[in-house]
Amino acid sequence: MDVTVTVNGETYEREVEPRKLLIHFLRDDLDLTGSHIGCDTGNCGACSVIVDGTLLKSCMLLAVQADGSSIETVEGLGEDGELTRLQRAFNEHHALQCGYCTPGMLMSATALLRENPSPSEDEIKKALQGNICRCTGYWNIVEAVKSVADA
Amino acid sequence: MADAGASSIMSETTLAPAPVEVQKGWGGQSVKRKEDKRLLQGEGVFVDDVKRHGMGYLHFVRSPYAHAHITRIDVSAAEAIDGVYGTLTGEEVAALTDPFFQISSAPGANIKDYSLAVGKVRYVGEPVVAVVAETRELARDASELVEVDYEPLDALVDARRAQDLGAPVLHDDAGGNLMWTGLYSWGDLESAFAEADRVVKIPELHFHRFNSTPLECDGALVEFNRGVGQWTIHTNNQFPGFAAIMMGPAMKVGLDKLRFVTQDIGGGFGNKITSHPQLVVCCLLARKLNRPVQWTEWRTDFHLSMSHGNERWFHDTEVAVKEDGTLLGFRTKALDDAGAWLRYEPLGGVIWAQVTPGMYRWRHIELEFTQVATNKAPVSPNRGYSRMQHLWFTERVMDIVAHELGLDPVEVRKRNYIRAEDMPYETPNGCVYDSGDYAAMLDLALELVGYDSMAGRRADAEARGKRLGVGIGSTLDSGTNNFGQSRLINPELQFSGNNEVATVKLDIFGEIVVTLGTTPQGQGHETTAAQVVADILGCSPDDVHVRAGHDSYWNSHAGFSGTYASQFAVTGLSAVKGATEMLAAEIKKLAGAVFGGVPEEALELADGGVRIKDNPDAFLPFMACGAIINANNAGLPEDLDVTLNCRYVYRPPFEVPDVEKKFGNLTLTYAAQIHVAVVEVDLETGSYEIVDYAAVDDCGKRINPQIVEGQVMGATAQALGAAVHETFEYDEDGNLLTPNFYDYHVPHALDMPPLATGAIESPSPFTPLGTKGMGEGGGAGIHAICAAIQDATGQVVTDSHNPFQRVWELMQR
Amino acid sequence: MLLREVEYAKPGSVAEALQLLAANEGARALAGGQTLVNVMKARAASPDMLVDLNGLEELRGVELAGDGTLTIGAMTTYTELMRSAEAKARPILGEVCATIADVQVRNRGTIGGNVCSNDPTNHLPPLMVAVGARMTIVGADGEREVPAEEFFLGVYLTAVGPGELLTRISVPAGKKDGFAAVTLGAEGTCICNAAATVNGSVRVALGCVDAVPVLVTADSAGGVADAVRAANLMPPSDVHASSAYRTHLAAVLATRAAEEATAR
Amino acid sequence: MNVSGERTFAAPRDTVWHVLNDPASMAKTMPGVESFDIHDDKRWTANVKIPLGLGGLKMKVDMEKVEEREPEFAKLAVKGNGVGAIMNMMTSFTLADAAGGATSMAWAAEVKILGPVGSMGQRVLQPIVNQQVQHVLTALDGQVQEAMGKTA
Repeated sequence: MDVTVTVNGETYEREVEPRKLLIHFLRDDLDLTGSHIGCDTGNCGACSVIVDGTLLKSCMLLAVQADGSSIETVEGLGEDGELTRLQRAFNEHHALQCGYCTPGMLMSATALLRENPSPSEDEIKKALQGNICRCTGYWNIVEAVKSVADA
Repeated sequence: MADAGASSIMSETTLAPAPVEVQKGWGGQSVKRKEDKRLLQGEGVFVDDVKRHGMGYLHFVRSPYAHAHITRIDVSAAEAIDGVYGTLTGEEVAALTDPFFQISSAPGANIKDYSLAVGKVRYVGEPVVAVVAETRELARDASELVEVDYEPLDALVDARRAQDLGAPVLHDDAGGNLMWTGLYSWGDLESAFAEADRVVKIPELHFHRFNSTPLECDGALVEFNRGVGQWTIHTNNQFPGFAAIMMGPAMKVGLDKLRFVTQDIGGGFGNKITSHPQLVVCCLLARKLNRPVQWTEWRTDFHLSMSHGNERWFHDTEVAVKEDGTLLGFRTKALDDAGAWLRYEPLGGVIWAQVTPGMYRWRHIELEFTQVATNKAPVSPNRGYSRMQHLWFTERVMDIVAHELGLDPVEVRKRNYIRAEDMPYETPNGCVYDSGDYAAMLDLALELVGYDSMAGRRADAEARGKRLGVGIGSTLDSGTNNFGQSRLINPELQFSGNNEVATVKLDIFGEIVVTLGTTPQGQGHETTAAQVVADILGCSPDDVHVRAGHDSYWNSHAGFSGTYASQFAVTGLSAVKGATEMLAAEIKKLAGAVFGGVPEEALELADGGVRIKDNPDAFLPFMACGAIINANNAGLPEDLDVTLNCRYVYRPPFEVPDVEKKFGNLTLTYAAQIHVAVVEVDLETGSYEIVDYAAVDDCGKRINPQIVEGQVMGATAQALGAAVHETFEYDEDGNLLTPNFYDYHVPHALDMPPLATGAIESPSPFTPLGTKGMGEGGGAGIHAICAAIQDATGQVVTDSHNPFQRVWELMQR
Repeated sequence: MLLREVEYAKPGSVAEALQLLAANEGARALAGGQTLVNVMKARAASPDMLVDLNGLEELRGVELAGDGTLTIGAMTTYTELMRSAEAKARPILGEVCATIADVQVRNRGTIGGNVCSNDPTNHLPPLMVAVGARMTIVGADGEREVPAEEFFLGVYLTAVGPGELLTRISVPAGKKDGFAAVTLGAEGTCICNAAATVNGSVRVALGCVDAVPVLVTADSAGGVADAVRAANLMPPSDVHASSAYRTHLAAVLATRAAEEATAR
Repeated sequence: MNVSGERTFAAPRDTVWHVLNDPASMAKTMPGVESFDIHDDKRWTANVKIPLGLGGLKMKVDMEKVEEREPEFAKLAVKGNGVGAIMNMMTSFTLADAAGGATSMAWAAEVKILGPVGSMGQRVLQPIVNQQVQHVLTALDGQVQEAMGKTA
């Protein structure tokens, strides 16, 4: 089937099998390998992307279901290669180690901050509940997000 | 587990460092990581990101049986599909390769381990056939058409039954399920029991099966260069040096035919050391099909088949103690469940001995170690490898003794801890603890959880129908192996010592380029290496380009290169230091000549160049140095022996251990962590929350405190997950009941308790930078939770895994 | 990952969806897909055709009638329900939804999908039974309404038959509700749960103790534990909990849910 | 997992025995049977689609009568092969005369399910198995009554 999507402002048209998951479509067909795969049960959130303004796990969506939608991935964060405040905060607070969960973590935190610019610590944890990190224990990630929350 | 309170999530407390020379400069600063930018922008290159024209995707047909004969394999239907490139079966593997070299002495030495099941399957999920096709989906479709007939056999799931008469036997070649056994005995245990006031007996303790489940699973993209007969293996294997010596002989090729390339690795924790069987399959298929072969392991595949941590039982433990809680010695029988294959085992049978007495001064110890095979996934190193199991045992003994004698666990520990003034301390088996002050660490940890206020908090919890418990977990992180310890397992082995390599060069435009032999998985090697280089060359870490990842073509690897066993801060950074000091000397030698015979001691490196100390105007920037040597060298003195491209191999000072006495120094450094956990148990349900937590670390000189703290935090989180929820449980038929993140619950953000971290620095007298390897000490969390639950319930805790049901059952006693 | 081949159809109306489902024996409705797609990844199930309901606005939204009855469209997501002003009329609904899985799943997963999958670990089946919800099912022969007690038939099996769709769920007015669960980690996989509602007597529905929610009633919260014991539950054992532990939890959680409901 | 129970049929023992040992009528008792081949009086094969709400689970089921003591006892080995699932079941039943010309059947089955479906956990599988068993027993009742009708 034909699928047309806009990813980070760029429009792509591809022919895909209906069974192809959005995450495979992004990584294998569009070569946007920033979004990752860490499980096969929808638990880990490494594949989290924002579809038409809504944070989703792209491993539980078929590519054909995204037809006509506008998708934001980690590659789209920041302008002309610069880091966003949130990305800089991750660096400042050592909120990443291996970096594999980081793209999904950033998308979840970005979605949170759009809706709630000044989240409490518990709100931050709740917003990151769908993203597994095995390196950091989350403490520094929560600190990083807190540091960019408007006072 | 509990939410963090409203209070600050972390409080960093640092005691004054021990009075020793502390290096000035970049080392010791929390320099922000150089590797972060690409990872934050989704520009990291992980193994599944690597693509090649015409590559085929590999999918494994896996065994649904825990134990069965393979009576027939038919791949014709799969190969008939359009877009299927080919298959590989165990029969072909057996014809094309030799079995993997076995580390074990007999009987384990006799098993025949190939990269695909040959004739028999021995655990659910074992690779039986590999199928390669044009797309990932098609490869899996085709694998469903591979017909395999099995003749099921009884499964052996409980290691305690492995040596029973009539137990199912996994490896006929070994004549039974016993893989390796050895008796370790030091001191004079009988005199200890004679001197003891009490002998505390512990019939059985059990350390459960789990692993660190790195978020990225294993994978590879393998290209075969037919012309030169060489494979390029893009993989996230974290110990290519080990993979190479396993793969080369099996594939009957020289190691230079196996080029390992890695950039970013999505976590390892030891779990990515033993992917060599899958890599061999990829190599054979890349050659057979004459096209690049891509393999990505999915989460369920990983849980079913890869790198479980060693499950271990401790039986018939007897502890010789004085009434006042002084421990004299212990005797125990350790039974280790290796799973179906010895992929890194039976090294676990000696690795524990690096920390034989734990943190305590008892001198009389006897441990009979037995490792058996079972119909479960093969075990392999997992963060804290084999020491974690043993340290959990010594910590359980502390708390059970305290319980039996009615003493305070804090007092019992302080009475028995090896003291700061005893350092360096030689253990009963000849290991040398380099430095540390365990009692001071415990005091700090207790202070961080407000130990003095516990009485009031206990009462408050009671009022809410909860029971509060406090538990201590002390742990050692022995780093930088002496591989000579492998001879205690198998005297025939010709391994000893350790080594690591770095190269540092000044390029034509003065660029400082560093290559490492390691395969970092998030430990920030690019950053800490740059800090060390910057201090020696008198420049900024920003001026230092450390190549990302690993490539065996950089010629910056040695036999033990890799990232494992808490050693980079010692082996890796010492190699960097050595190479950089060579380069610094060469720069001075060159400048001396350029300045017309100025002696080296009159020169200094600073501001990105070299200058004459008492004549700052005489300054030669690195760019000029690089240009002169590389591109403008006419007229240089003939005898000027300078390349500005320096390779250094760091070799720790080790002796070969005494195989007869099983005595000698097995590791170079001993970082320590002491954790204190405060839990609240729901008396009705047995569910509990960790309401307070402190982790204190001492890893000697910290090159980058923020990175060190990150390691402490991550290891702690993994330990808490393992203590409460994470477990690889099998049913009686050998089916894994926790094959994915739905039933294998790893901690999520809401599970994390409030954490206070603290650090003290006791620099190692044995390492060039005063550093100690660290990162594996977090197992302390498991010990601390067990102790806290024992304190809360008043019942002796005998298992390392304490899900709510087990705690509820404890309270039913 | 890597699903088996499947056809995909995106109907523009419920009528069209019903035709597709009726015309293809192997067709299955795709709601949020937060369960179904994962089962398809394991290839434990592989429908021949997915009929994607996500285009059907008529199945979305929450309405509040004058008598306080809530009508929830089957394709309403957890997040939409949590944010719905109308849904506040029965606060427990939003409160429980807020503890299901995580933000991403709540943004896509639907109320209808949750009850139709009827995985024993789901929170909504017992909740729907406790609050006395009624499910509206539409098929070739028109609409029928099934009370929640009769809706859940087995694991992954409900009263929604082949060629039928759940269109909406109506929940009567009420406020005195409670919910209690023991999960694997905070808001993780459910080990046992209980939903209670007080309306004169106490109704408690227990989850994760059988293929379908088990309903017990008592005069007061104090009598709930005995009522649960009298139900002679024989819960399944699994890696997380033995039958005995689940039986014990059922009584404790039922009481806690009932107490919460009574206290409102 | 093990399931067992007892059931009484309002029919004489030989009628029940006949039904239980007639592949054709057994086929009618099994859930979602799509096709059925009888190899001999001891071995038969069925292609079934076990109805799960998430989409049926296709399986090729081979049955073999491994023990038989007419008219009271029989034991069947059942082996189901499906993609993502392997089912091994050993089931047996014992018939005895009950009051009023009825027949009581004590039955037991040991079921093992392997593969991804198995990994879905007993929490899910045990209820499914129980439910399928009930389905079979009810259908069996129907078959017995039908046989009674024929003989009447």
